[in-house]
This record gives sequence, structure tokens and C-alpha cells, in this order.
Amino acid sequence: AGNKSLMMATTTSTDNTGLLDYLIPHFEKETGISLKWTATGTGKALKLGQNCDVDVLLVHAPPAEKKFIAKGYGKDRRQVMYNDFVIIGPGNDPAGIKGKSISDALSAIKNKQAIFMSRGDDSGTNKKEKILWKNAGIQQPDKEKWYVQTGQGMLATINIAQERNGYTMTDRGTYIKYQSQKGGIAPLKILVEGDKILLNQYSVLTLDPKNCPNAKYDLALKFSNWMASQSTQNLIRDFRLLGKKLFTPNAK
Amino acid sequence: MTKINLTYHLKNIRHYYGNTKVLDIEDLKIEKGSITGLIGPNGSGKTTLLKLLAFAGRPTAGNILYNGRQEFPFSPTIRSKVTLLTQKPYLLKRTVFENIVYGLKIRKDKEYLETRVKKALSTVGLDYQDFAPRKWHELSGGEAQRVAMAARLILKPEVLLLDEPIASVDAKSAKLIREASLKARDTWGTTLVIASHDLQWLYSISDRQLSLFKGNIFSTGIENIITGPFEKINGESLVKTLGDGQAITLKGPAPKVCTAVIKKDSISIDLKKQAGDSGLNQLSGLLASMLLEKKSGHIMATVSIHDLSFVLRLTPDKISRLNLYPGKKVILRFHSNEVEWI
Amino acid sequence: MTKINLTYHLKNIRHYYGNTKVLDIEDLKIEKGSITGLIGPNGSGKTTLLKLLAFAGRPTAGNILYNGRQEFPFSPTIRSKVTLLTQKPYLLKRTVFENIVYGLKIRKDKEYLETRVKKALSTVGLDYQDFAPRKWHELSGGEAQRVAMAARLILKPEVLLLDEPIASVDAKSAKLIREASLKARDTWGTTLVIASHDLQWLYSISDRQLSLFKGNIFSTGIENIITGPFEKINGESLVKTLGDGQAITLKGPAPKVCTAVIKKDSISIDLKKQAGDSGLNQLSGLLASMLLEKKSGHIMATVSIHDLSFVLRLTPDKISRLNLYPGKKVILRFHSNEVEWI
Amino acid sequence: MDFIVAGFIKAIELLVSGDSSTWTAVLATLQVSTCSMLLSIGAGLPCGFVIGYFDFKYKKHVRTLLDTLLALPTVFIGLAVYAFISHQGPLGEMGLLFTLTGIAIGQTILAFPIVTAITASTIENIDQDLKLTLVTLGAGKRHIIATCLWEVRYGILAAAVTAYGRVLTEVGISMMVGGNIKYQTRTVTTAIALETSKGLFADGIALGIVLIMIAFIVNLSLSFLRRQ
Amino acid sequence: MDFIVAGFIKAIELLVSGDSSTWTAVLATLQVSTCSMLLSIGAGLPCGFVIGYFDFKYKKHVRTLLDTLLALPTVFIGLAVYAFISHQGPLGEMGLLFTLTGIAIGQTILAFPIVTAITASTIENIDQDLKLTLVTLGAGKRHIIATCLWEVRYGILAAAVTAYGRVLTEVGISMMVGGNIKYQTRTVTTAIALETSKGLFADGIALGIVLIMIAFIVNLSLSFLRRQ
Ligand SMILES: Nc1ncnc2c1ncn2[C@@H]1O[C@H](COP(=O)(O)OP(=O)(O)OP(=O)(O)O)[C@@H](O)[C@H]1O
Ligand SMILES: Nc1ncnc2c1ncn2[C@@H]1O[C@H](COP(=O)(O)OP(=O)(O)OP(=O)(O)O)[C@@H](O)[C@H]1O
Ligand SMILES: [Mg+2]
Ligand SMILES: [Mg+2]
Repeated sequence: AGNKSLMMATTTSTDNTGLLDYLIPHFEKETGISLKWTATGTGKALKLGQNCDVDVLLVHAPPAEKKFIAKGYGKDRRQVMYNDFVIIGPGNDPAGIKGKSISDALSAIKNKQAIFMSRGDDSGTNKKEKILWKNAGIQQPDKEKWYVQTGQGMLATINIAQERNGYTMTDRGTYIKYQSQKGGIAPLKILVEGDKILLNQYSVLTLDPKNCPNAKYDLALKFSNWMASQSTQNLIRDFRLLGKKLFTPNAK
Repeated sequence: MTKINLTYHLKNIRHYYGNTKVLDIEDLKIEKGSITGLIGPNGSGKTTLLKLLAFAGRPTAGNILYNGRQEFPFSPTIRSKVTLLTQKPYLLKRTVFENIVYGLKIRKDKEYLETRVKKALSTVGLDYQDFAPRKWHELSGGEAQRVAMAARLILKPEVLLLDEPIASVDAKSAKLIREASLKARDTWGTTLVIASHDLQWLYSISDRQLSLFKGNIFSTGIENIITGPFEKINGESLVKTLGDGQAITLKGPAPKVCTAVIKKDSISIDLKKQAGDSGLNQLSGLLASMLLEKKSGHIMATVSIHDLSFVLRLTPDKISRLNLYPGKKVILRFHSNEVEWI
Repeated sequence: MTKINLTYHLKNIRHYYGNTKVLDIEDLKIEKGSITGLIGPNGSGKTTLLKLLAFAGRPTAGNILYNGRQEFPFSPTIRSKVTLLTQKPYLLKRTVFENIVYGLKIRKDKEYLETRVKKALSTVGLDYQDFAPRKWHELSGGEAQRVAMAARLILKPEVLLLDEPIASVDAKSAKLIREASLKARDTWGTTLVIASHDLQWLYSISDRQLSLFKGNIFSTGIENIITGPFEKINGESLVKTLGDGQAITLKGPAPKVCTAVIKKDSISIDLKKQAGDSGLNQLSGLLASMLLEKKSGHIMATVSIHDLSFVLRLTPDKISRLNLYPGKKVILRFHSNEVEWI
Repeated sequence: MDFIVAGFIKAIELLVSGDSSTWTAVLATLQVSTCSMLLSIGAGLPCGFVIGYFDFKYKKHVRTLLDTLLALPTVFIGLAVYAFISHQGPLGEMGLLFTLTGIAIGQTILAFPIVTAITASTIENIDQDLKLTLVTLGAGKRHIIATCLWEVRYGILAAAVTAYGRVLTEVGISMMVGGNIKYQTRTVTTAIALETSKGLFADGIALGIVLIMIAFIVNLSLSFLRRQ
Repeated sequence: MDFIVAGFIKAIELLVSGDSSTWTAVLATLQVSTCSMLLSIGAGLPCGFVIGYFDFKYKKHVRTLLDTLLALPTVFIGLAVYAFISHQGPLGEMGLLFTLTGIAIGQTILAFPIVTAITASTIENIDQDLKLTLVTLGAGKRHIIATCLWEVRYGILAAAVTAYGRVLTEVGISMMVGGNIKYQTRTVTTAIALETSKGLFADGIALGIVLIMIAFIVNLSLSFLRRQ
């Protein structure tokens, strides 16, 4: 094709943190392929892939991704990087979860009926949160008074948690942004972190040409390879948001 | 042969608003180049008839032939040849000039507009310099009426229908409108139908007068209408007693609608009562006005009898003989048989 | 003492639309319980004056005293006591009944509405059963006019201003409206000011007539107005030549506005020309109409001289003597000094 | 394409099955839109009347300003209201954030210029003769307002219906001020936005249809006010 | 509260500094809104005229339907348009997804009922005497449409301005159909949504002010059409 261009659907976190604005110019310079992206919820991103409206996906919801491939929509799932999730809450920590294991923390929140904000939007983050409840042996809350589902993006959910003095689970990147917006003295603090289960894996998916013959499979593969290349992985490692390291490259 | 000169031929026209019949005309012919005056009380159907003649709507039943052919609203013939000055003239939200040329522009006739507008305005007695640039709302009632008239005259229509063209117009302008109407007929052969409550004016312009009453048409011109209720006496006489004690006695079959028409030619005038048979009505009243009917040289006289008005036509001779003048006491005389019931 | 009986006293009223002066009244008094007729050609300022009298607007300059006090638009006195029948009557988008009671409802006067509406409608000759439930648009032009009149009469106002109340109304209704107006004055002491182009009707109802011409008022009633241009002859005579060759000669200072007023009382009528000084105008014309002025028993005669109309007041005596009737050739006579310039 | 068909079926399911999250959203939507419409009509009709009826010096400027306010983005209004009622804002004490009342305030701001502008332009079209007739029949200022508005009732209805459509479909204010909290401040529109972001397009369509049905029922019950 | 003030300052900065992402978004907004307004007026005026002018059997029903369409949620329209122009949709071949043209199509659907409904109710108010006058002056159907619309031009202007406000501020369609692609399909409103979701409220306010300024300039240049 004369104009080598690629359309990508991705999640808001990669866009909002500024990672793409940082990476993509490198990609375009090195390969001569121009890349446009639309940032949406993970669910909608996968849907756009399923409908062949984009050529490549960059998302973070491993179970949904696997299902996507199993259904024959996608191919070549390639893990490229991860960051992690943390539980944040008010400084005075009314449920006393600081330092606890993730399952104990959630139980404490439930027992104290402390306000907990869930995104409730089926995003990668929300899906992870549901797994955590399950792991803690707690039936998925829904209509409970203390369990508030915002149906909004991460930052909006954090802001609501702050207004309501509640807990929430967030990816670290968004928390850093939130912190910086509050001038470093954010009312909500990180209370639980570091558990292995809190890892947040990002992968590149190409679309199965059998489902989407018009999608630019070869260019998508090029992008996938490029993301996994050593130089790109170094770029990702060097990416800083407000002076803090955000993503850990882990391409194999 | 006969049809060729008919502009309109109405056959069995009935028109309803909802369930109310407002027009019922069996047969009406209007000749090319004639001027027809339409007379009738409020609500008698003048406006309705004019709208039908303008093909601005269809009659509920019946046919209207125009130049011998049945025509319909929006037909090109009608659109370019027939125009109606509505009773409540509506001016477009533009200048007077634009209002007057609107019809011409529709006809894609765009030559010498200024000259023609100047002429049209002067025909209705308005000054071009002063009025052409005015906005539609910067006019007095009569001025607006005359602008609307000018907008019709400039079209040189084949048929010009005027619905109370002088209702709010001053005497001088009424004269101008009469002259313009006559000129339209004489120079362009325009057929005119004009509704008006100003009988003197209407008589001075029209060749023939039609009286409308409750949707029925009387082609002999202005007539004297006596509305009920009547009292029935002896099975065949109907009597209306006036407030001053006088009574009118009429003969006829038991009427349901209770409205009597007495033609003006059946009425005679005198100064004193005479002996006569019991069927003769002799009513005393006051001569209220005398108007010249220019064409015939006759005089239309109005006589007030208590709260009724009678109209009759007199010769100058008769007037001289009886030394009549407005204010004089007179006797009207007509026979109880000389009546039509509607 | 004198002021107490004045409903209106207008002082130095000037009214402008933009830069055009349309009203210029130095001093005008209207007495309580009087009926004033307003005459004047289209655009002379009748509607403007009535609007000012109704306090529907303020004059550009000058004061209007109402019952001796200066009043302003929306003052409670005015709102409840003065009402105007507008030239283009507007009906609210409701039933006829609702239209008629609107003013009463505003005044929180809600008793016996049905009876009163029935009465008001019958005063203007409309049947309650038939008309009260009709929607505003289900009326003919004259019926709408009469409904609007009924809506004013039902208010029993202190001042009733009527702007061409019989413009599209039939003869019978015109009579009814006259009677209703007179009754309002007689029973409630209402002061009336009425503008109309129907001089006969206006003379039959009004105590006094005011002529308006280009915003100037002449309190002696209907006058004969001769508009320019005039030709100047010998430095002091002004001559208007008519289309039929006759000429009118007037004396006066070089007039800028070029409009002459000749009072009807300065004009005499005859059958033949007489010898007279050179200042005497003797014009031959046709007697066009004769109307009874009910109150005085005099007769208003209109004489057409080519395209001018002259009005003069005659006694029955004089008519008998000269054997006058409409259509007769007559001579009008007036002196060239008997003129006012405006 | 299929999801549109699926959406129609789902819409019926949602309503028939009495899905509680749908029904609470419907209720929330009705509550806030009714409240904001009442407020904006109450304020907008008199304002629109004054602007349309009277001739004053800066009328044209006021009209331009009003027309500009028709283009207030909902997110902008949402942010502005948020600034006032968030805990740090001047009205923070009132606890209006994340409540239906907060949304209603924002939507009133949204609807007010629409009601006012359309009312004003309808009133401007009023016949001069109507004004004169009312004044000369002795109408006071309140009567003039009431009667004029009643004379142009179809235009006013159009103003209200247009504003209602705007209020019913706005997302920005509900999202920002209400927070889209499930079972509490989630309205039908924020629910649509959520389902769509989840990629559940059929659910989005279904909720959209639910919203349109609300509008339909409201308009149907208003249609008796229409000219026959 | 501070972010509102900060937003005002930032708005000026953005415009003065010639920030390229702002300016491309402004340009995109102007392009799509102009295009959709032209289309919706072109289609809406005649439709509104026909509905308002003529008396036909199901007029009331059509009006109710039209009023209901005023409450079409933008996300719903966005989804529906997406269904057609997505690669798997019937018009997928035309490549309209993620283009300004796609947005314009959606916005036309949004604006059309507004223009039509307000035009219809304005035309309904037309004096019967105007109709009669036009017919009797010999106006054909096209003349009647043109003249009637011109007679009520202030009402039509109100219809257009209201629809314009709606189009200018909508997010749902631009987001769904346009995809908010930076430098390409990002409009001012989707940019506001983005900044707000990033928590950059001041930037959101700033862009909101930019949008209002666009509306102001457009309305100012329309105001010469207004009654003096
Ligand atoms: N709104 C306006 N703007 C400018 N001029 C006006 C306006 N209204 C009336 N005029 C002018 O003012 C003058 C007086 O008008 P007015 O309506 O008072 O006349 P009128 O005596 O009632 O006439 P008519 O017999 O035609 O009703 C006329 O010359 C008219 O052209
Ligand atoms: N839209 C309508 N709906 C119902 N009835 C109507 C309608 N228009 C007129 N009418 C009635 O039809 C009859 C005829 O009306 P039309 O307007 O033809 O009378 P007209 O002779 O012109 O009267 P006018 O001298 O008052 O103008 C009247 O009785 C009137 O009340
Ligand atoms: Mg009529
Ligand atoms: Mg007047």
C-alpha cells in the first residue's frame, strides 16, 4: 500500500499516561509506518478489533484476550510490559488495611463496611478487582451500600473515592498522575501493594486475517515485533511519568 | 357561442365549514369584462365565494368552470391570471416596494419595475418617494389597504377579485380605486367581482349587483330583506309587528326559514296613505338618504321604518314631483303578494 | 369648575414616528359624556391619536390630562376605565365567549358571565347559541369586528375609543353599534371618541366632529380640503386648475405646505352663476348625495366638481326651494378670502 | 449491524424482566429531568418573555449572548457545577456532589438558555395588534405575560420539548456531577456510555431505546396540548 | 474553584500560543459542525415546512414522533452510525469510520429533528392570511415555501442556532464515530472529555471556553440577520 498506516485501539491508561505520545514517534521514524490510535475501554477496544475496525490492539486484560483469540478474532498475543495495581485509601485508614495482604485487606473493608469504589466498567482493572474478591473468598459485592460502582475511568473513580473518603484499587500510573495533580499531598495514600497477583500485564494483539482479511496483518505484526524489540523495551523502561518509573518491559 | 364570453360558470356549488352550509349557488354566470358587485350582510358568504372564485380552495360540492374549462387550485392558468385582494390585506415583512413587485417577480416579469411601481402607487394615491421604501408596518390601516390594492393592480390580471377594497380607505382613495378598477376593465378587459358594504360606491362601479343572504344568491341586486319571526294569522297571512306599532303583512306558504325578500321594484313611494285592498302594506317612515346611481341617473333612496331600512330606486322626476329630501316623512307601499321566501 | 367636566385635556401634543411628525395638537378638550367623531384621510393620524388617548403609548412631547390629572400607560385608573377598539381587531386564540369575557376576568369580575355575554352579543346582533362557542378563526370579517366590539361594550368603560368600528360591518350592524354607543353614553355616562370614514354614520352618532389632516386638528368638523400644487398669479392669488378647465382662485400668503381648507359654512349653493367680484369662486358640479343629519334635521350634501368633492350643510327649505336631488347640476360659490392655509 | 437488532430485543427484555439496574436508572433519569425542566421553564419563560417582548437598548447583544449559551458544552457545565459543589468548593458543605440534586442543578443551567431563547424568538413573532389589544383591554403586566405566552403556546411547547430532549440525552453533567454511581446516580445516558465503553454495543442500543421510549411517552402525553 | 480561573487563563494561552493540537481540534470542530448544519438545514427546512404548513391526517402523530427524535441520545446515534460504517457494516467499504465525514453524518442525524421540529412549529404559527395572500398573488409551491420561510426567518434562525448549539457540544457521536484520534478526528468536545478524564480540569475548562468562543463568533456574525 502506498500509505503505510496502522490503526490501533488501546486502553485509556496507555494514552492518558503519555506512553504512546512518547513511543509512537520512534516507531514511525524507524519503520515509516504511521500509526493512529483510539483510546477506549478495554471491552470496546476488543470489540473494535472483533469488527475489524482497527488493525492492532494494545490492551491489558489477559483472560479476555485469551477468549478473544480462542474465538478466532485475534492472533499473536505478545506480552510487552506490565505495571502493577495498588489499593489506595484515606490517610487515616478507617478499615485498618495498611500493610495487610490483599485478601485480608478486602475482608477488613467488607467487615468494616468501609466505602470501596469500584470502576464497575468491565475494564482490565475492574476485571482484576473481581478476581481479587474471588481470591479473598468474598462473594462479589454489587448492591451493598459500601460498594460503590462508578462506571467511569480510573482517575474519575479515584476522585470520587477522595470525595467520598473511600478505598479503591488503581493502576500505579493513574495514581501517580492523581498524586501529582494534588501537588504531592494527595488525601488518598497507597495502603496495599506488591503482591504478585497485582501485576497488570499489557499485550499486543494482532487480528486473525481469517476474520479480518482487510486488516493490515503484516504491518500489525511489524508493530508487535517492534514493541518486543530490545530498543523499544529499553525505551519503555526509561519512560518516566512525573519522575517516576511506570512500566516494566517483559517481552519474551 | 354563449360560453365563450363567460369567465366563470358556477354549477351547483355548495360549500360547508364543518357541518354548516355557508354557500348554496345553483347556477351563476359571470361574463368576461363585467364588473359584479357582491352585497350581503356579515357572514352571508361573500368572502367564501370570492375565495372559491380565486381557486384558493375547492367547494365542498359542485363545479366552477373558468373560461369554459374546469380548473383547480394551483393550476398555472389560475395562478397567473386570477388575483384576489383579501378582506384583511396581509403585507409581507418587506418594504412597500418589495410587496408590490412580489407578484411580478413570481411571474419572472422584472422589467421597468420602478416605473411600474410608481404608477401602481399613484393609482391608489400614494407617493412613490414617500412610501416605496417604507417597511410593511410603517403604514396606517388605509395606507396598507391601498398598498395591497396596488400589488394586485400591477399584475394586470384577467380577473380581479376585491374583498371590501375600500373598508378602511378614505373617500378620495375610494374614488381612485373605483377609477383604477374601471380602467383595468377598459384597458385590459379585466373581469371584476367586488364585495363591499358601501352600497353607494358599489353601485357607482358595478354593472350588476348580486345579493348574498345566508349563502343564497339573488341576482337582481340589492333587495329588502325582512327576517322573522312572523306571526301566523288566518292560516295564510304572516305578520311582523314593528316596535312603533306598524305591521307588515305578507302572504305565503308557512315558511320554515322565515326570511322574506321584497324586490325594490315592487315598492312605491308616496306622501300620503291611499285606500287599497287589505293586502296592501302602507308603512310610514323617514327618508334617510339619497344617492346618485351614476350610470342610470336614478337615485337610490333609503327609507327608515322604525328599525328596518328599505331601499328603492327613484327617478329625478318623481323626486321633484313629491319634493323629496332626506328627513321628509314618506309612505312606502307594497303588496303582500310581492314577496319571495327563502 | 370647567375642568371637572373634562375627560381629556391634551396640551401641546407632538408625536413622531422616527423623524416624521404625525401629530401636532396644541390644545384639545374632550368633555365627559360627549361623543366625538374623528374624520380625516388615511394617514392623517386618527389611529395614532386614539392610541395616545388610550394611553397605549406616550406622545413624543406634551401632556395628556385625564380627568384633570396627568396619567401614564399602565396606571390602574386608565387600565380599568379606558378601552380602545383597535382598527384591526385582534381576537385571542380562544372561543368567542372567552374573548368577550377576557377584560372582565382581568378585572376579577366573574359574576353572571353567561347572561352578560349573551347581552353583549345581542347588542352587536350576534346570536349567543351560534357564536359563543365558536373558535376565533371561525368568523367572517364583520363578525370578528362585532365580537371585538362586544368585548369592549361588556366592560362598561368610562371612555370608549372606537377606531373604525364599522369598517367591515353591514348596515344593520352599523345601526346596532350606533345604538349601543349611544346607550353606553346615556346609561353609564361613557365618553366616546370614534374614528370613521363613513361620514353619514359618524354624523348620525357624534355630538361634535374633529377633522384631522396631516396631524393637525380642526375642531369645526368636516371641512373641504384642497391640496396643492397651486399656481401663483399676481403675487397674491393662488390658482388650482381642475381637469375640466374650471379653476379655483384663493388668496393668501405664499404657502409652503400648499393645502387649503374651506369651511363648509363658507360655501353656498345655487342653480345659476351670478355676477360678483373677481374674488368669488363659482364652480359648476353635480350633486352626488344627500344624507340626513339626524340631530339637526339638516342635510349633508356632497357635490362633485370634476375630481374634487365638496361637502356642505343644507336646510330642507333650501332643498325644496332649489328642487335639489342627487344628479342635479349645481353651482358652488365661495369667496377667495374664505380660506385657511395649513 | 446485528447488535442493533440485538439491542431492540434486549430493550424489551430489560423492561419486561424488571432489571433493577435499568429501572433505577430510568427512575433517576425521570427524577432529574423533571426537576430540571420545571426549574428551567419556571425561570426561562419569564426571561424569554421579557427579552422577546420589550425593545431595549442592548436587545441584540442579549440575544447573541443567549444564542451563545446554547452552545455551553455539558462537560463544561459539569465541571463548573463540580467546582462549586465539590468538598473544596464554596457550596461543598451542602453535600450536593454525587447526588441527583446536583445533576438537576447542572441540567437546569443547560436547559435554561434553550427555553429562554426559543421563548424569546416565539414572543418576538407576536402580532403587534395582540399587544395593543391586551393593553387596551386593561391587562396588567402579569396578564400580558400570561396571555401572550398562552397565545403562542405551541411555540412554548416546542421550546420545552427541545429543552427536554437536550436534558434527557446529556451525559457530561450527569457523569461529572453525578458520578454515574450504580443504583444511585446512574442515569440512562451514563449507563449507555458505560455499556458502550465496555464494548457491549447491544446493551448501549437497548438502553438508548429505553430512553427514546421515555421521551415518546412524555411527548405522547404532551401531545394533547397540541393544536388539533 | 481555582481550576475555573486557571481554565480562563489557559484558554487565552492556548489560542494565543497557537497550540497546534488545540487549533486542529478547533478546525475539525468547525468543519464537521458546518457540514452537518448545512445538511440538516437543507433537509430540515423543507420537511419542517411541509409538516407545519399542511394539514394531513396523521400530523399530530408525526409531531409526536419528531419531538421524540429530539431525545435521540448522541451515543445512540453514534452507535447506529457506527453499525453502518464499521468495516462489517453495509457501508463499511466507504471507509467513513474514524473520519470527520463520519462524524458529520451522525451530527446531521442529530440536528435534523431539531431543525425540523422548530421550523414546523414556527410555520404552524403562520397567519392564515399570509397563505391566502401568497396563493392569490399566484405563488407556486416553491414560492410559497421560500416566502413563508422568509416571513418567519427569525424563527428559522432560532431553529438553526439551537441545532448548532447541540451539534457543537455533542460528544457521543464524535467519540464513537470519530474515535478522538489526535490531530485527525479530535474535536474540541472530545478533547474536553479527554482532558477531564485525565483529571486536567483546567484544560477542560479552557477548551470549553474555546468552544464557547467559537459559538460566540458564529452567533455574532449571524446577528446581522436579526430584527433590528
Ligand atoms: N410604525 C410606524 N412607523 C412610521 N410611520 C407610521 C407608523 N405607523 C403609522 N405611521 C404613519 O403615521 C401617519 C399616521 O398614521 P395613523 O395610523 O395614525 O393614520 P390614520 O389616520 O389612522 O389612517 P387610516 O385612516 O389609514 O387608518 C401615517 O402617515 C402613517 O404612514
Ligand atoms: N373557518 C371557518 N369555520 C367555520 N365557519 C366559518 C369560517 N369562516 C367563516 N365561517 C362562517 O361562514 C359564513 C360565511 O363567512 P364569510 O367570511 O364568507 O362571510 P362574508 O360574507 O365575507 O362576511 P363579512 O361581511 O363579515 O366579511 C359566516 O357565517 C361565518 O361565520
Ligand atoms: Mg368577508
Ligand atoms: Mg387608522
